[in-house]
Order: sequence, then C-alpha cells, then structure tokens
Amino acid sequence: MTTFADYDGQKPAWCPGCGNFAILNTLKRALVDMDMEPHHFTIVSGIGQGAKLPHYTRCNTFNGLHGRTLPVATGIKLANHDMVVMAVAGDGDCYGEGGNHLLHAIRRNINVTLLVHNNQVYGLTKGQASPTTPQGRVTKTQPFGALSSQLNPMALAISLDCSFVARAFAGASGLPFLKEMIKEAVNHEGFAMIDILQNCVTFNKVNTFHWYKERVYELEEGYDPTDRVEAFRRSLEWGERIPTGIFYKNQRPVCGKDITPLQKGPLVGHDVFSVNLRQESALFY
Amino acid sequence: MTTFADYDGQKPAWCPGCGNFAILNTLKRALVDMDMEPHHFTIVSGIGQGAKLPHYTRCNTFNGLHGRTLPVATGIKLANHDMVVMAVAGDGDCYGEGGNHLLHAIRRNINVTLLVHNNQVYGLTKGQASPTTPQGRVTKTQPFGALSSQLNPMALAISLDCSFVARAFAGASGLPFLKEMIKEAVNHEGFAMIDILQNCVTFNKVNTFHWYKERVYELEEGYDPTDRVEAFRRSLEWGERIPTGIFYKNQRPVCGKDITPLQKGPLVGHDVFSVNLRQESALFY
Amino acid sequence: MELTIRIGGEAGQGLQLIGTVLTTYFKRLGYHVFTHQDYMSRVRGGHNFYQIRLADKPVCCSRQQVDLLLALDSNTIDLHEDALSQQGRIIYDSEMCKRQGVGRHFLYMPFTAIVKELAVAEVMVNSAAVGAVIGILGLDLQPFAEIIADFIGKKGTEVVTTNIKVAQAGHDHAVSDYAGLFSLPAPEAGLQSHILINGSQAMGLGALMSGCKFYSAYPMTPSTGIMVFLAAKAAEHGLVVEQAEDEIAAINMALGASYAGVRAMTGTSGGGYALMTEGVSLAGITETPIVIAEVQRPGPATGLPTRTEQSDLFFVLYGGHGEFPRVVFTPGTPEQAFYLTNKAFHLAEKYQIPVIVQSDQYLADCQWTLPEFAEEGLLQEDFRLRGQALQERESYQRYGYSDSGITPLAVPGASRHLVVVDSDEHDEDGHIIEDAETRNRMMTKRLFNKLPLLQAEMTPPEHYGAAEPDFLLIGYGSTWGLLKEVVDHCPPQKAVAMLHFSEVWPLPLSDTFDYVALLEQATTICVENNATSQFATLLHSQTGHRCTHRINRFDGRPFTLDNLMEALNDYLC
Amino acid sequence: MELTIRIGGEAGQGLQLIGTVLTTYFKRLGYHVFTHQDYMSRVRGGHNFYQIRLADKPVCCSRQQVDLLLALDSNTIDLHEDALSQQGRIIYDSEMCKRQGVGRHFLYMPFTAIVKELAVAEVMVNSAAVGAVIGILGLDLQPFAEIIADFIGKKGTEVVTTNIKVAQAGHDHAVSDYAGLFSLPAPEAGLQSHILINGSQAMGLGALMSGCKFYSAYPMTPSTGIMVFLAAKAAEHGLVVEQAEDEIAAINMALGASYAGVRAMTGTSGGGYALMTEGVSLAGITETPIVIAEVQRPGPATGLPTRTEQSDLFFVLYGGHGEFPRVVFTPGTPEQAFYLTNKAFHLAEKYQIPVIVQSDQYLADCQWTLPEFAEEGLLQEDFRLRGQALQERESYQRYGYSDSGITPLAVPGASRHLVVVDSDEHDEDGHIIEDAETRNRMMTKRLFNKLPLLQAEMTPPEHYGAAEPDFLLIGYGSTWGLLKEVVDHCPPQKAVAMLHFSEVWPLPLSDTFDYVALLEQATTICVENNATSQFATLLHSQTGHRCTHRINRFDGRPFTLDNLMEALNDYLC
Ligand SMILES: Cc1ncc(C[n+]2csc(CCOP(=O)(O)OP(=O)(O)O)c2C)c(N)n1
Ligand SMILES: Cc1ncc(C[n+]2csc(CCOP(=O)(O)OP(=O)(O)O)c2C)c(N)n1
Ligand code: SF4
Ligand code: SF4
Ligand SMILES: [Mg+2]
Ligand SMILES: [Mg+2]
Repeated sequence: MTTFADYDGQKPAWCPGCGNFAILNTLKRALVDMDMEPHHFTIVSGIGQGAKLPHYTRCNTFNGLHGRTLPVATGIKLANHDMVVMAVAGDGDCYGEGGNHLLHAIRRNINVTLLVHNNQVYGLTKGQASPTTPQGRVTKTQPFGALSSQLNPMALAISLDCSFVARAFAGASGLPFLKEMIKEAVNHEGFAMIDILQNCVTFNKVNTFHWYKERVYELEEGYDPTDRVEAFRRSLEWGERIPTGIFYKNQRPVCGKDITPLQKGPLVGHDVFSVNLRQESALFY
Repeated sequence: MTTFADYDGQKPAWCPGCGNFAILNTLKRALVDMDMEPHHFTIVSGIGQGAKLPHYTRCNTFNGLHGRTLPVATGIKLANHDMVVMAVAGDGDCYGEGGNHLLHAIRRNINVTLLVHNNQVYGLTKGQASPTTPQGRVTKTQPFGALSSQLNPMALAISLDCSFVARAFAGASGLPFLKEMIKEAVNHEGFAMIDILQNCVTFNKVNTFHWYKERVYELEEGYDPTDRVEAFRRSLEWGERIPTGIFYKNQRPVCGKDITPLQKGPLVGHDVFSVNLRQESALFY
Repeated sequence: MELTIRIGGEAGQGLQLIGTVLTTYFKRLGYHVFTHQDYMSRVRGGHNFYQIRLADKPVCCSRQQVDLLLALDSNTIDLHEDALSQQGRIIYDSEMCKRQGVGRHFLYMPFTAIVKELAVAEVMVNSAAVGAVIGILGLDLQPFAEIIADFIGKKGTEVVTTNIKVAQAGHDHAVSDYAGLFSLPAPEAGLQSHILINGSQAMGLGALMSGCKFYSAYPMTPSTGIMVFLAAKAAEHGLVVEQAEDEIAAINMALGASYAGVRAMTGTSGGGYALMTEGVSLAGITETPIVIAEVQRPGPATGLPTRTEQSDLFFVLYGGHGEFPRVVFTPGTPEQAFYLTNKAFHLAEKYQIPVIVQSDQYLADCQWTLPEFAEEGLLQEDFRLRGQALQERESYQRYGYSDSGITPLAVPGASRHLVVVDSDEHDEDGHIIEDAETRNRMMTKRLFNKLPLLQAEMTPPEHYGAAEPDFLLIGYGSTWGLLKEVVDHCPPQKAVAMLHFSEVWPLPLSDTFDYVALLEQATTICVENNATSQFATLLHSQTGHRCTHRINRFDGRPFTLDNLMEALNDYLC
Repeated sequence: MELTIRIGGEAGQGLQLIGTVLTTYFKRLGYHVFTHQDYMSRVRGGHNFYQIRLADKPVCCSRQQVDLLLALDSNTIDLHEDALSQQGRIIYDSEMCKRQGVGRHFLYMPFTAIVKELAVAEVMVNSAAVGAVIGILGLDLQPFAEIIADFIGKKGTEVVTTNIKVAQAGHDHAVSDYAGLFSLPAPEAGLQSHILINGSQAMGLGALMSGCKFYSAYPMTPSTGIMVFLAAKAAEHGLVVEQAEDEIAAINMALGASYAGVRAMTGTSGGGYALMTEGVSLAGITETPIVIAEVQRPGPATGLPTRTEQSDLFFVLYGGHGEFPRVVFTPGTPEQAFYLTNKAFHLAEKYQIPVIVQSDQYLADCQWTLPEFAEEGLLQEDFRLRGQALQERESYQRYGYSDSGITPLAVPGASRHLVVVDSDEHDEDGHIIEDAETRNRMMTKRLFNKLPLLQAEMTPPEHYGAAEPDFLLIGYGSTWGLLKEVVDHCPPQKAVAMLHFSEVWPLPLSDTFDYVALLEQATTICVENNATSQFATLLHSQTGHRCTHRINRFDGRPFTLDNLMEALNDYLC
C-alpha cells in the first residue's frame, strides 16, 4: 500500500494560496487510493505554474516544452502502453500554444489522462490573457480587453467526441469530487480530460476562489453522460452557475494496445535487433 | 460590372475531374454577382491542391505556408479592414497543420471568409490520411487504417461559437447553393467558415463525387441557424445522409473596425511617422 | 564617486518597485545610474535581487561588490553578506529577517515596527526601506513624494500620502541612527535631459518612432517587455498589439499585416524563435518586410527562463530553411537598441527582408541613464508604392526584376494593380513556377543582388580606447557597457581597446574602417555570454581572424566589471 | 558501355512505374543502373521525366545526353529533343504525341494501336512502351513477366497476363522495325547479390536494422518515402508509424517514445524541420536520443517542393536555441544512407543526443545498383539501463555526473527508480534548478564532456583518386557519385581527387587522416547544390582552409556528370 508520503516531492514554488496546492494534494490522494506506485506512472507536463507539478510529487517525469505535453504523452503511451500516463498543463499551455495537439489527441483517443490547471490566465508569465480569459478583460498586453471569446473546453472536447470530458473545481468543496474524477479518468480506457478551475491569487483577481465557489455545482444525479447533444447543451452553461462533473463519456476505439504493432505487448519490451537484413532487402534484389 | 473573364488566372494544375474546378468556378460566379473587383479582395492560401486556387483567378494573393492561412489573413484584415479577405485551405492545411489557428481565428472572430477544400485526404502529397479521413481507412502511411476518428468541422466550429458555419458540396447540384453561401459568408460580419466537400479523383476512391452526391441534402427550410444546440445536433449527422447549408450563425462582436486602434480607419491609411519622440519619452525623464 | 546598492528578497515582496523608485529618485537627483536584475522563474518566494549602481559619471555595467545591501529577508543576508565591500553595510529589520545581525556592518532598521506604529498595510515596509536608504545616504527625501505619486498615483492620493509618511519615518530613523555613514557628494547638475530607460523600453520606443503599426507576439520572458510597452501606446497611436495563439501565428500575422502595407514586428525569445523560423524563411522568399526582436535567455529548451545568455547568435543567422538575405543587429545599450530598431524597420522595408534585432534578458531589463534620444538621428522614409505613383503605373509586378534586386513594394488594394506573393518559387508576377531559368533569376534578384547593398549598409564596429591597442577586447550585443568600463579601468600603459559589433550580419565591410587590420595587430580577447564563442567563430569565418583568447560565461548571469577584470588578468600581460 | 534512357510525359501517365519496371529489368539482367527523377509539384499534367543510365560497370550519377528518349507526350519531344546524343533516338507514338516526328532519330511505335487492337485498357500503352524499349535494345522480354507480377501482382493475374501480352506486342513491333539499332553487350553476370535501392529506402532499412520502433512524421516531400517504407514494415516488425498532426507533434511524440525506452525517429524536409527545432533543443537539454531525417528540397519556404538542393546545412548545424551537442551526417549514396542511419541510432543512444541525417530529393529518389548491405557492418548495441542491472542499483539519477558526460539511460517503469527529465536546467535528479554552479556543471556534462568524444567518433572524409592531387574536388552529401565519376573521367595526368564528407558535424579530427594537409596542398574546388557554398564556409571556419574555387547549382536540379565536367574545365588547368 502506498501512502501520502510516498508522493512527497520538491517544495512547491507556487504562491501561498494558489489553487495548485489543492490539485497537487488531491492528485496524491487519488494516487494513494489507487495504490499506484511512483514508478508505475509518468507525468508529462509543459511550462507554466501548473506544469511544475510533477516535480512536487514523485513519479517518472517528462517536463517538456510549453504547449507540447500531449504529443510527448502520446509517444510514451505508444512506446509503453503498460505505463500509466498523465499530462498536466495550464490553460495557456493546453488551449493556447498546444491547441492543435489537444484536437488531435482527442481524435486519436490515446489512453492518457489530461489535467488542465485552468486559472483563466497566464500565471508564470505574469498575467496575460489566456484562451479561457473572459472576453474584454484588460491586462497589460490586452489594453482594449481580450479580443477573443472565452474558450469553452467542455464544448470543444464534446464536439470532438472526446472519450471522457469533465470539469472540476480546486476548492475544498470540490476536492473529494475531483479525487474520484481523477481515479475514474485514469481508469477510463481512452483519452480523458479534466479541466480544473483553479484560482490564481496573484494574477486573476476576478475569478477568485470565492467567485468559483459561489458558482460551481455538481451535475445532478441522473445526468446521463452518454448523451452527446445533452452534454453539449450543459457545456454551454457558464456564468451565475457553473456545472462540474463528468459531462460526457464514450467507449470509442482507443489508439493503444489493440493496434497491430502493439498486440505483441509494449514496444519497449520487444527485441531490438531481431530483424533479418537479407529478408527485409528481398524487394531490392 | 465585373464579368467572369475578369477573374481569369493561370491555367489550373489540377487533375481533370477534380472537384476543385467547380469550387473555383463557383467562387468566380459569386464574385461576379458581388461585382467585386479583383483588387478589392485578397485571397490567402496555404499549401495543398486547393490552396493553389488564387493563382487560377485574379486577385491580391498571399500564398503562404502550409497550415498558416488564418494568421496571415488575420494580419491583413487588421492592417486593412477595408480589404475583403478570404482564406482558402485544404482539410490537411486547415484542420491538421493549422488546427490551432482555426480555433483561435474562430474565437477572435476576425471578419474573414474561410473556404476549406475538404477532399478528406492529403492530395498534393499523394494520398495520406487527413483529419477528415474516416477512421480505419488504409493508406500507404496508415497501414492499419487511420487511427484517429474523423474530425467533424461543423461540430468543432459550433462548439467554438463560430460566427458563421456552413457546409457545401462541390457538385453540380450543390453549386448554386455554394455560390449563394459564399456571397452570404463574405457579407457576414465575422468569421465565416464553409467546409466544401470536394472529390479527389486520384487519391480518394471512396468519397467520390457520386458518394457525396447520393448523400448530401440541404438543410430544410425553416431550419433555425441561430439555435446552437440544435445546430450541434444536426452537425453530428454524417453517413447515409449528409446535411449541407448554413448550420449556425451569430452576431457576436467582431475583432475589427470597432476596436480602439482601428476606429480612426484602417491602419494602412494612418500617418506613419507622426509620433513625437519627446512626448513618448516623458515617462523616462 | 560610486556606490552599489543591492536589494534582495523574495519574489512578490515588491523588490522591483523599490528598485525602480530608488533608481528614479537617484536619476532625478542627478546621479548616473545603472541597474540590473536577478530574478527566478516564479511569482512568489525564492530569491531575487535588484542592483543599483550610482555614480557622478556615466556607468554602464554592474559591480561585484555591494556597498549597501537592503535585506528584505534572512536569505538575502546569507547569500550576499560575502559580497559586501570593505565599507559595506546591511540594512535589515530583525523582525522581517527573523534574526539578529552580528557585526558592525549590520544596520538595524525597524521597518515592521514603523508600519505597525502607523497602523498601515504591511506592504508599506517597502516605503520605510526606501526612506531609510535615502536617509542613510544623507539625501533629502523630498523628491520621493513626486516619484511615488508617479508610480502608484492611480491607487489614489491617500495611498500616496501614507507611503510618504512611512518613508519619512524610515528616513527619520536612518538619519537619527546612522547619519554620516555614507556621505554622497552632490551630483552634477543637468541630467534633466537624460532619460532612464531599459533595453525593452528602448526597443519599443524605437518601433513606435519607426512607424510600427502592428505588433503580434506570444508572451515569453524576457521579450514581453516590448509588447507591454507597445500595448500601452496602442490606443493613442492607432497601433494593433495582438497576442497570438502561438509564435507561429505571431509571425504569420505580422507578415500578413506587412503584406497589407503596414510596418509590422514580432518579438520572442529563443524557444519562440524556433517556432518562427519557417515564417522567417517565408519572409525571405516572399520579400515581405518584418522586424523580429529575439530576446535571448539561457537555453537549451526552457533552460533558465528569467536569466541571460548570448547563445542564439548562430540560430538567428541561420534559422530558417533555404537561402535568403537577412540582417541581424545586436545592440549593446538601450540607445543602440532604440536606433537599431529604427534602422531595422528602415532596412526591412527598403530591402523587403526580415531584420532581426537580437537582445537578451540583461539588456532588456537593465536601466541606464542616457542622453535623451534625438528625432534627427532617425531614419524615417516611407518606401511603399501607393497613391498616385502606383495608380498611374501601367502595370505592376510584385517581383519585377531590377538591378538592385528591389522591386517597388506596392500596397494591395491601393490601385487596380494586384499584389501577388508566393511561398513557392515564382515568376515576376508572383505565380508559381518550376523552371530552372526563372529560379536562377529570382535567386539572383532576391539574394545575390541585395547582399552587397546590405553589407554596405552595415556600420563598422565601434573602436573605443587605445588607438593602437596591444589588447583588443571583442564583443557584440549586451556586453558593450562592460567592455567599455573595462577599457576605462585598465591602466593606460596597457593599451587596451574595445571593438564592439552591434551590426553583425552581414558583417560590415572594412573599407571605411579597416577593423580586420586592427584585429590582426593586437592580442584579441573575445568576451561572450555563452559557452561556445559563437561570435569569435563568426568573426573567424568571415574575416579569417582567430581570436587569441576567449572568455565565456554561461551560468545565466551577466559579467560584472570586477569578474571580467579578474578573468582578464591572465591575458593582459 | 553505357546508355541513357529518359522517359518523359505528364504526371499521372505512369512514368514512375515504367521507369521502375525498366530499371528493375535491367538490374535483374545484370546491368548496373543509376536513375534519377525530375517531377513537378502536381498530380496530373505538367511535365516529368525519369532517367535511367545503364552500364556494364557501376554508375553513380546522371548524364546530360540521352540515347533513348521515350516520349509519352508531345511536350517531351519539345523539351528533350536537344538532349539527344549523336546516336540518340526518340521512341514515340504519333497518336499519343499528336504529331509526326521528322527525322531519322524518330522511332515511331504504335502503342495506342496495340492497345486498341488488343482491346485492353488505355493505360496499358505503358507496357507496350516498356516492351518496345526492351525490344529496341535487342533484349529478351522474358524477365519482364516476373517483374510486372512483382509490381502489380496484387491487381490479379489477369491484369498481369494482359500487360505481358501488350508488352510482347510492343516488343515484337520494335524487334521487327528497329532490330539492331542498339545492340547492348551482354551484362557481366553476378549482380544477383546486388540490390537496387534508393536513398529513402536505404534510410528506412537502416532504421529498421537499428531497432527503430517508433517513427512519427508529418508528410512532406521528399521525406515521405522513409515513412512509407517503414509503414509497410510496421505490422511485421512491431513498429509504430504514426502520422502526427504537425511536425511539432512529430518530434515531440518521438521524444516521448524515446524517453519511454524505444528507439525513435522522425523525418521531414526543411519547412518541417523549422517547426522541429524547438524539439531538437529539447532533445539537447533533456539528453533524449533521437534520429531525425532532414531531406532537403529547394527553399526558402515552399520553394520548389519536388526538387533538390543542399541548402539546409547551416540550418541543421545551428537550428535550435541554446547550446548542446548534436551530430550531423550527410550520406552520399544509399549505402552510406543505410550505414549512417544505423550509426545515427547508435550515437544518438550512446551519447543521448539528437542526430540528424541530412539527405535531399536527389539522394532520396535516385536508385543505384549496389553490393548488398551486410549485417556485420552494423552497430547494434543496446545502451539502455534496464532489467536487473537497473533494478539492483541503489539509486538512480537521470543526470548523474560522470567524466564522459554520459549518464546511464534508464527505462522508466522498468524498476522502482524514477526517471525525471526536464526542459529547464536541472540537477542530477532532473529537477528544476536556477543556481549558477549546477548550471555550469550541467553544461560541462552535457556539452563540453561529450564534444571531444563525439568528434572522435566521426569518420574522416573519403579521399578517392590521385593520392597527391593537384586538384581536389570537395563535396558532401548527395554529390558523392558525381564527384567520383568526375574523378574517373579526368585524365590521370591532371592528378584529380575527390574529398567527400559524409560525417560533417562535428567535423572529423585529422589525426588518423590529415585531410587538412591534403586540402592545403591542392587547388580545391568545392561543389555544392546550393547558392552560398555553405560547406565551403563550414570547412573554412573549422579548418581554416579557404577553397580555391566554388561551383554551385541552385536551380533545383542535380549536377550531371557532363555539366560538372564542363564547369570544371575553367579550373582544371
Ligand atoms: C514556446 C514558448 N512560448 C512561450 C513561453 C513562455 N511561457 C511559459 S509559461 C507560459 C504561459 C503560462 O500560462 P498557463 O499555461 O496558463 O500556465 P499557468 O502559469 O497559468 O499555470 C508562457 C507563455 C515558453 N516557455 N515557450
Ligand atoms: C510545414 C509543412 N509540412 C508539410 C508540407 C507538405 N504538404 C504540402 S500540402 C500537404 C497536405 C495537403 O493536403 P490538404 O491540405 O488536404 O490539401 P489538398 O492537396 O488535399 O487540397 C502537405 C502535408 C508542407 N508544405 N509544409
Ligand atoms: S501566479 Fe497564480 S497560478 Fe502561479 S503560483 Fe501564483 S497563484 Fe498560482
Ligand atoms: S490529387 Fe485530388 S485534389 Fe489534387 S488535383 Fe488531383 S483530384 Fe484534385
Ligand atoms: Mg494558466
Ligand atoms: Mg485535402
């Protein structure tokens, strides 16, 4: 059995009061629940505040480039499908710089769990608008307010028929819920995305902890996460009331162990130098 | 009054029978109808078969990089909002390499008309799967069939609250419809996207002209393109029956002439060297 | 007379405000200042510092030793106590630092107590500290009032008044407890026509004065300062500053805007530049003017994101596939950053090429007191073909051949003439071609014809110091101030000089100033803030001169005057 | 004895099949062949050609003059009639070409009529043409049957039989009308152990034999051939070939796979490489092995997408921000492409660095007859730390210091030890750091320690021809065959030799073979398929040698033996 302490990592460099702490701790609790040993999973992250997370726990880590978590995670999962792979990214990381990879990771339906630390702002670079920043918000680089509409990650993922689409809130009330969601996402076969609403005490003075707390609620019991159109409808709710929970799931084919070259087991276990040159050259004679 | 001949360009390098010819001619007809003089509009295109289009008519042209039409179009429109700007791209160009720009051009709601020549394949590079290739289709680079699900451009655009979302078919029956659609898209204030189903006689032997012809139909009279959830529902139809028409429209704020720096008119008309150095340096003294 | 003040503490403690307020204070009083910043890639906690060097004559680099250390936390004492000069003192508050300083060099100041006593917000300890520093230096607090109003005035007059009160209390304590410790001579009068500016601001100002109308970028330290500067000017000057979804979009938007007829710029750091190189190549073949600020930080990849390095020289010289002309500037001072950004716009439009202005975190963030910039020195020529001149032409071909390789740059939509540009090889009209002959002619037009003209535009390197040097310090980019002061500090009998390159590609001709001869006659020492001596390699490959010695620093920190002097000791003999 | 056949027509007419079938036919008969292709960036129409040079001894470049021109359309006659050699003939069908050829050199053949007569599909004219070519050369049609079955067998036996019938008819016509026109001497026996292979296939095969398990790429001419080759092998060998959404994803996926413990590769051309350079830099700081095929085409930007050029040398040497070690190979033949791809995987994993194998459209598409490759020449060593060796370690640090700079490369998940890699500067454990000392140590480990080891791994250039040359032809990459034949064709009294570099970065040491001395003693002529003599510049900057002359071609076409001989005339005196 693993314990919370098994996941002790470096000391976080986050601001006191930052929502990232709650996400980190909840992730650790979920890992304890799943009894997942640190070497059994890999966290891939990009660059941003949230993306520093893997250093603050213990796990195999690929802390790569800003925006490029999902391709790296895809490569890892295809090379070793026995490895549990998670990706951790910020809203800028994942919906801005890395937007194209999100589209295609969803389409590919790789068996990876994506946690988006969505603080609706670029934290590490000090407060510019991110794709989830509400339209019109003024920042130092958006002097006339953000010109673009706020990206709706739930609607986007549902439109792409994402295999598992959820939203959570990194506040005390939401944490047990987030923990269960993470476990379900990790156990889900296919691409699972959880957009986590997270306060940034330093650069987002509007969507504060309390702002979220007053608005978030859980999708009601009986909500049917397999109805794509209904999921889409609910994904459009944002304002006075913000639903959290699993919006949508499906069981579509996974790009993973069933594809031909992986049927003999993870690539990483295959023999390396087993190809016969003469045989492979046959067509050249 | 402009005439069809005013839009005569270079001789197309397309394969005989390619759907691109119909798109080109229909575009020219729409231009005649709108009486748009060649120097009054700019076509931005990427790299691919469809993307060669601007050379085959007469217009201001920026034939740029594969995948990068929309940022270029955005720059042009912001620099000169009196210019009519269209972007022409392939399905690979726009949904593959350029996927991220599509997301953000839609969010930005720049007043540009995007025509996607969607032949469900990479034509110019000789037949690899594109994002709109049906899952499972075998090609020389997809030996186990395309691993990803087929991208649904209508659903994607609607999820992003795209200002104008339409699908057309580049076959005789669809052309008058396409022509009207192009005119409406160009006249629409905001980002307008038309995904045009186009046969590729050389590399797509499944989704042929006849395949499309048997399936496409027009959205019924009375269909309400302002109902986003309903639009989403209809966007999911694909198979025996494929709807064409304007799926969705809205009037959300445009990133254009109303934003502060453009209120004095297009940037291109502003004085260039009018800034007073001493005044701008005030804060440094 | 000179003095170095270092302010240390955690991210989020307000070091930058303290530093800037103090620097502005000194500047307005008439002191020359030079500041540099050392900060971590985090928003709160950790350890940052802000260093101010003030003097009665121009200064342009940092010193190793500190005369006055303002410690806002205990860590600062641990990390910097060793850096104190012989007369050095540490100003600290035992309550803030949670420790007692032992030794004569500790100057205790009750910042927390002041704040408590006055019953004001805790963050105001910073004003107490500023007041104390001013007091210890025996200077008048008066000018502080105006400055603090400039900086935080928009928070309301009450906040301003309270801060002044707190600063006064800090000042009073310092004067009563430590009067006369440091007595600064009165500064030379007449810095009113000087400005206090850093490299980012200078580049932004240079762009603004060059008619830049469009700036698209994706945030990336340490380049974001330029965007912030221009964004603040956007409303007034009708300038579009757009944050793109990524760097690829940033450069392609700028190219679109440029094609449409406005002067356009983008900026980023090395990682973002990597994503832009395809666009640079696009600018090359389409002959679309563009200015790109590449503000370096230590790599590879994310590296040390808030620190400094000069390691992307070769990358900007050669980044992008295929062969096309480009110009690369490497300013060494905010003044050069200003004028070279202007020259970049000028050459970009004149020759229809990409021009890269390469800077780094050090240059971007360091503040200098400099004589105000002059409008007369600016290149302000509009090369566009439009209006009547365009309308009256019988025909127009975007890539019409000419001896200079330059085809007039028509604005699309400004006449009936069409403007067709193409990323494929093209004919004079801009349409796709594949034949060998047209290809050869276009390569000649675009590349061979323009290259000699560009080279002739480049200003030769700056020679400073001994006219016939035995030792020649070679540098480029942000080391200008450092090398200059080293030259000033070397004994005259050593015959030391500096040769500084701020226009590095194409490397300037040596016809007006035969710098190659100068190189050959001296012991040359190339000083670079990188590991592989990229500039020395470039110099060798272009001039044949192999530098005698190389001094490199690549730990993310800038050289200081003292550590470079020390490193030079081995060679200056 | 040698003969050049050129087959010209429109895209979509099946030139490539005709060419490959004929080439295979000649090879199986025992002739040496060399082919090259010239095609436009379109799928139908335009003008393409396929050129086959066959001989009774090895040939490795193309000739300018054509002995047999198979014209599938009228345009071909217009474009290539001038290229005919003195004995040259044009095979054409007046119906297909819609014209009558005037002159003794026109050999009319009724391809269309044959097809009509036999009432088979029109496309079968191609088989008639193949049969005719074989007939005119006085060769036996027999082997064709087997070959056509190999190529189109999967379309069913009926199609195959019909094609044979049509070819027979073409052959009969040729034999009856033009017997004895060209009488080829019987080929030397014993090419059974030779292979007919192009550069793309050789690189694919090299990757397969090196244990490559993961190839992610985005289609881009002329690199796609490698992907197609590997995709065809994927099912049998448990190899994942994934088409990424863009080149950025392609390299990051490959890095992910490599991190996870499998040998990974990506491939692209210049424009795609531009998008990959940030990932190359990431491989650099994370020390993740990766092999990248960069298959060049003429730039800038889209340029001439289906043609050839050597213009990205500096880009691959310096592409990517920051400073890190890398290796660049530039194979000159399919054989070198095969073995250097293998060496690339070997060095990438041994030193945990990015290795770039740079090729171009010419090398990618040209087919050569070569002695079969040998397994013994392959480097097959598994450097990964896993299994018991890993499990039994007490601890593991991904970036633990060592004298060589190399830390054992552990496979994540293969033990309780964690594998932590970071794009930020990091400590031995892989966690983010910002201090100067660790930075310096990591730069030393990663860069300075590995550089000399890498340089020692590089094989010196190949010296061919006169031992003490007066004239030294210098080249790198795909010009190998050309330079070799030029040497062979030069009169021995001229003392001409070739110095060819296939391992260009770091440039090999000159301790085992003092090639710098060789350079210095000869008149050196650097031959490059680019405009700016990048290799000559590199050679100069690394060795100090400045080439005496430079010959460049940058119109998208390869040099031929004849036009290079001509260009050389000016210098070989
Ligand atoms: C290619 C590239 N562009 C830009 C950056 C600079 N950068 C680092 S983090 C970041 C955004 C951070 O925002 P987000 O992803 O939302 O993460 P947060 O800090 O808010 O958690 C940016 C723009 C970079 N590292 N690399
Ligand atoms: C950066 C880059 N990557 C790849 C390519 C090669 N390429 C050219 S067109 C194309 C895809 C064409 O497909 P699509 O966009 O669907 O257009 P179509 O030819 O089908 O009309 C690709 C991959 C390129 N030119 N640039
Ligand atoms: S800046 Fe915001 S997101 Fe970053 S650590 Fe601080 S509170 Fe958290
Ligand atoms: S390959 Fe397909 S898309 Fe391209 S021109 Fe031919 S038919 Fe049209
Ligand atoms: Mg964020
Ligand atoms: Mg397509």
